[in-house]
Amino acid sequence: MHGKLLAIYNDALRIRAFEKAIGVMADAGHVPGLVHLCLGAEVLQATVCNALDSKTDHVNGSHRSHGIALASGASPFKVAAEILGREDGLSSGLGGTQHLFAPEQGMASNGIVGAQVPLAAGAALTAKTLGTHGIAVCFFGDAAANQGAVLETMNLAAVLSLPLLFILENNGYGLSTSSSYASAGVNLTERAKAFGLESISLPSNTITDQIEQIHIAINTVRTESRPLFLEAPIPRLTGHYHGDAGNFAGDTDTVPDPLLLLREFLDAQNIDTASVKEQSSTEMDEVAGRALRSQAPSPQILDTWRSILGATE
Amino acid sequence: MHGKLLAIYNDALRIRAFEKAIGVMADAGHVPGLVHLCLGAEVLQATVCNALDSKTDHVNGSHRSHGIALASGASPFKVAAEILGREDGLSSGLGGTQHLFAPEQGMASNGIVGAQVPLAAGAALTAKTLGTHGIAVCFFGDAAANQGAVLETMNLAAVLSLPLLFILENNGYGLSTSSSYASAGVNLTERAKAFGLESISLPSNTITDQIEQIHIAINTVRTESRPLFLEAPIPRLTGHYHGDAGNFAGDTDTVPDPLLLLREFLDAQNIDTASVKEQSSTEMDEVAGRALRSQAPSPQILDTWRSILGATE
Amino acid sequence: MTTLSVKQALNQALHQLMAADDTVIVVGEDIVGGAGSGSAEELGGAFGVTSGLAARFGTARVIDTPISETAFVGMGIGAAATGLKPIIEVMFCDFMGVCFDQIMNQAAKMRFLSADQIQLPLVIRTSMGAGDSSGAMHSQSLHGLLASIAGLRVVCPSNAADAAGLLKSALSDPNPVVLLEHKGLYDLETDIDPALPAVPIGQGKILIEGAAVTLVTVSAMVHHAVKAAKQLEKDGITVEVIDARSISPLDSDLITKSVAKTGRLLVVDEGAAFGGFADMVIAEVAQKAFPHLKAAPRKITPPHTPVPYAPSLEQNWLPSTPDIIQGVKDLLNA
Amino acid sequence: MTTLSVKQALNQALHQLMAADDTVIVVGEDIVGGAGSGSAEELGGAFGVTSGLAARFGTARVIDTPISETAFVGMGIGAAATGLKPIIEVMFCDFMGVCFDQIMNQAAKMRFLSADQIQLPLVIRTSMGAGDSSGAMHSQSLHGLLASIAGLRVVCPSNAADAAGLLKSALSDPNPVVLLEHKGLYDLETDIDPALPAVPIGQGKILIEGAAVTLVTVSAMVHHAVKAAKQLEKDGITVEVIDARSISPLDSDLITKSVAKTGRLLVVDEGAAFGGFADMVIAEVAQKAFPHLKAAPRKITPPHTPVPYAPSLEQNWLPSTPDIIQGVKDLLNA
Ligand SMILES: Cc1ncc(C[n+]2csc(CCOP(=O)(O)OP(=O)(O)O)c2C)c(N)n1
Ligand SMILES: Cc1ncc(C[n+]2csc(CCOP(=O)(O)OP(=O)(O)O)c2C)c(N)n1
Ligand SMILES: [Mg+2]
Ligand SMILES: [Mg+2]
Repeated sequence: MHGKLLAIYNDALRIRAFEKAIGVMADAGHVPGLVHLCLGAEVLQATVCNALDSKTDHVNGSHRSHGIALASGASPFKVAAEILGREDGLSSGLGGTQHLFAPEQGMASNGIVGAQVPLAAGAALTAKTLGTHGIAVCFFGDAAANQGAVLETMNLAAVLSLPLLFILENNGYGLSTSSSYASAGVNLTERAKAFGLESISLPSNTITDQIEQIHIAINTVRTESRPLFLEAPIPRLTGHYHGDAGNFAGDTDTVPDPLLLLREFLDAQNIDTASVKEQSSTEMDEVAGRALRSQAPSPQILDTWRSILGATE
Repeated sequence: MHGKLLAIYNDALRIRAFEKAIGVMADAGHVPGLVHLCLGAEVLQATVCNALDSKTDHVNGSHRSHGIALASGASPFKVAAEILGREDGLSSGLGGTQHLFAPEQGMASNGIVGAQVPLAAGAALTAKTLGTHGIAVCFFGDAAANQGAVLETMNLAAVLSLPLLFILENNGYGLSTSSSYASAGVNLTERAKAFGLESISLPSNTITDQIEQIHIAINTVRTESRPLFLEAPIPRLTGHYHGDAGNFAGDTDTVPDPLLLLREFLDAQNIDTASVKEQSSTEMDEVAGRALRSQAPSPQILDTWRSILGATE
Repeated sequence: MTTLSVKQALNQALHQLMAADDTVIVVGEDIVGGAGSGSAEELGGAFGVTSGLAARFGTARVIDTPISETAFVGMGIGAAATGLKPIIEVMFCDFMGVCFDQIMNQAAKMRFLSADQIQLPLVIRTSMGAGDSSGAMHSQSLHGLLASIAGLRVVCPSNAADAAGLLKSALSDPNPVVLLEHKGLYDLETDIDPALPAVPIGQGKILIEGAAVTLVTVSAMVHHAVKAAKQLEKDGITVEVIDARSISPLDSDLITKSVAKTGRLLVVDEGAAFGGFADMVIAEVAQKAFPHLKAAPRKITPPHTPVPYAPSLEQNWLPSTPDIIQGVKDLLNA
Repeated sequence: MTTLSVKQALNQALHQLMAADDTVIVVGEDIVGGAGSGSAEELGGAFGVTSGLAARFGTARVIDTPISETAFVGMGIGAAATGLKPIIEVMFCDFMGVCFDQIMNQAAKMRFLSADQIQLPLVIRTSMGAGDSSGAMHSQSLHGLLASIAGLRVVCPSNAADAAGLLKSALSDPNPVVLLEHKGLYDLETDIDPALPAVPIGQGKILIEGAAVTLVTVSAMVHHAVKAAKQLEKDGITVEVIDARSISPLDSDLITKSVAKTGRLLVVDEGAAFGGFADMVIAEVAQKAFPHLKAAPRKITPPHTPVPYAPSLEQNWLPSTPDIIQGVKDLLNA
């Protein structure tokens, strides 16, 4: 178990270092549009993706999915290059920060709030139909939980008994709007239950319990081939997007930084974490530098796409 | 109370007589498309609409809304003429059976499953904003309850505390598909509760209790200016549309015909119902005859609409 | 040769496709029918196109859904992206409004956004068209609107052979394809090759050769156009009738070559009067065959209004054979 | 005269409209901002257009919503049908996919289906356009697609005066109007009449008179077109630049009259390459001004692909001033 925890910590740290590097590049004007960093969600994303098998499993994330891409095993260099809009990016710069596609790692993300959730149901259906014992996972935010796409899919997944794990990344906010305003009802876990889903809300402060619960959930979805809903409270350590006014960030008092909690736990077990930290930031600084040196994609690829998709030419 | 019950019985009987007359005309080939009759829902629709005030209140129904139109006070002749596609129809034959618009009676219906529900939220918002003490009511089916439009609106109505009464007409089927298959979770009332709505499931066999509960619900929405959800089990006394194979009708053993129950109750009170029955079928046969004699709308109105809506002419 | 209706041809093609490849699944509302009702009888979809599939291939591959188009169309896209070949039925194309994000933003863009890492062997089957008093929300013809979305393929068969053949091509196309089946054609029978050979997407077909006017049309309007052309022939006017079959990609070559010959273009369509298929073809010809045009290109479409319900209005709203005959004559006098 | 950006002009027009009529409400995501956060600070929408409205008119009339576009757009339609004048913000037009049924089937058809018993004083404000690396789902230009739907009015202002003026006309129009605000223009400042007079829907505007070519365009492309025309003037080529402003209804008269004068048409648009605004205008001109055309009409649009993210690609994807200059020259040499 300690090995697993260290691996998760390592992955989570790498994500944080990656996001920090992206932030630095954004501040320097290298990121062409707005980026939504996943600071605060790293441990969750690392824990989940670590437990998946990219040969059979699929993950679909929201606009805030850099961490999921990395944790799924996509090359940080390619992810960074995609975010920068460079030729070496996952999609040669066609997609960008919100549209990360790493099918070999079974990972994709989405720019439309909630739209990834039905897509994940499709991945679950594939696994079920082909009998791969694979599962699908979708990550979505607390605000996405009010989209028809998400609500319909909860029902559909239950009806078809799809091996689909719903993961609600509850950071308390959608853009500037608090979840306490936008979502009626006792809470979103109870809402999911009402769709016939087994639904679990992670405890917010015992990091090892959280990780264990996640492992159990994944195992249940896989072995019982049915959907399950998991609500994970996570802090929003930055604003909605990197560099926004940031007045609507979440409250780290009620939801402490999971990465900190995990480090404290490892420290208490006398497990060395300093070197891992060192390594991850060195790695990500190098990655960022390399991504920055990647070329802009040549406009010629537009000609290729024009001829692939063209309607009249 | 007995006077009220008799009025409801009267309205419900008129609806049934109307629907039967439509069925007869359809069998004779006079109804141009498919019609969805509301046989089994008459008492519910009559009870609700009877308790509304068309000056301030609004009702939005589904594809199965003939009864709602009548109970709201729309002219049966105009409704029948609309269903037949005649000039004297509510919309001169532009709309048809699924698109009944009687704004003076505060009533409208819809061809897209679930789409009427957000529209009703708008009527509720108008009442609230203008301070009319009006309420809005939306009727929708058990299958509609799985549409994003309906699910989103439950949350929105709760968030904005709209005076909106959700009425789930649960006849156990959507087209050929049983609700037990299509809707996961314990039941749809529990699902509505999870959106923060006070939610009531009507008892299925005590008709006077049902009626009273409906009155209480309407009163609550009005006086407390907040949404409420009411699930009404109703039998599907015909198939999905008039004349379909009908093998997927509901089960009248579990949900008896409310009109029968109401008549039995009135009979037990020694209230004369025979004459009312006589009257309603006489009225509706006359209405049907008159509607049949109404002219086809003149194609010239298309020219008017072409110039109203035209994009380039 | 055998005689099949459009509905039968589609049904047989579905049987063939499912039999040939275990990864083909069919998903939609009531496409099995009677789910949870305890009835053993299958409905086979609102129009009966999917009948018999569940009995043969099982409900694990022929899947009835709740009325949740966003969820199940999205599920189809996600399944196509991960190894299945889904054929999704949206009962009426009018209902695409409720799942339009999945069509416009997800299905249409995934191949591009993934830089071709993901291709979508996905077909969305749906019905279209007016003429049966189904009203404004069950009668639309959205082929033009869909074709304006980059990344989608859009086809509109006018007969049994094309319906089955285009369905087959659609499922092996790397792009998501929307197959629009006209409600008014489901029972139309024609003689066809029982093997139901694939019909390539992007190829129109000259149904009647002619010299005076090029008439481009699709779907149910094809039959009015053919009737009109036959009538006009009696008056010595020969019309070249082209069934475009595919809206996107459009067989621009075939059309412009024909116009190069005739010098005159009439487009007949029951889709949008403004910005629909008719405008697409006219714009294409105006740009590519301008030197050949002897007169202004014309279109015959319904007025720019929703579809009216009353039969008297709906029939008037729809282009008719006499309208087309008149249109051709006007064009020749222009 | 005063100097205002598009964003400021819209904001002031909203203030005026809300002050003048208590039935005007504004609804959307984060349009107040900070709901439930305990923060007194207003965001005023993702682009700041609605800032200050809640402070002045209260949150009963300036309403933040959950991310439920179907529910709140539908709510706006229902409110318009029953006595309010709602202005609904859909943050990006790309998100209209998720609420497209309410736009295509409900808003667009209600007036017709009720036989004019119901009119909809409803405005849907949304943003459009590429150029800021927002990616394929936050950069579309859907004006053509929307205009192809009968029953909708669609306008695309290119400057502050038109933005405010069209918003005012839109709210008093009996039809639902979609106002597409280009993201790249929000901060563009121009001198305008501080009264922000209404601008009629359906009227284009000649920005530059010219004799050689009629150039029709809208929204952000207007500015490229004007630049191109000014450059071309140096070479002695005068281009008549028309800002169509309104997509539906289209000011067909203005355009065809101009083509009657110049004999040449170039449409510049960042919307769909196929079946978009450009094809609409070309088809219209081909039909109505054919005898005046001296050369094939042309269009300059992006390729028929989703919007790419990388700046190097996106800039290339978008029509540019040099593209337009070249387009005019090609047209003159044709
Ligand atoms: C359908 C749709 N509506 C609105 C948006 C704009 N938007 C992007 S992210 C976001 C907030 C999402 O909040 P949440 O789901 O809680 O995720 P978080 O950002 O907190 O991770 C909004 C409103 C969008 N992309 N898609
Ligand atoms: C969005 C959408 N999907 C599908 C349909 C086709 N359809 C019309 S009614 C219906 C069944 C509706 O069932 P329910 O909501 O239970 O109402 P009921 O017919 O039982 O009154 C279906 C599938 C539609 N009109 N709209
Ligand atoms: Mg959130
Ligand atoms: Mg039902």
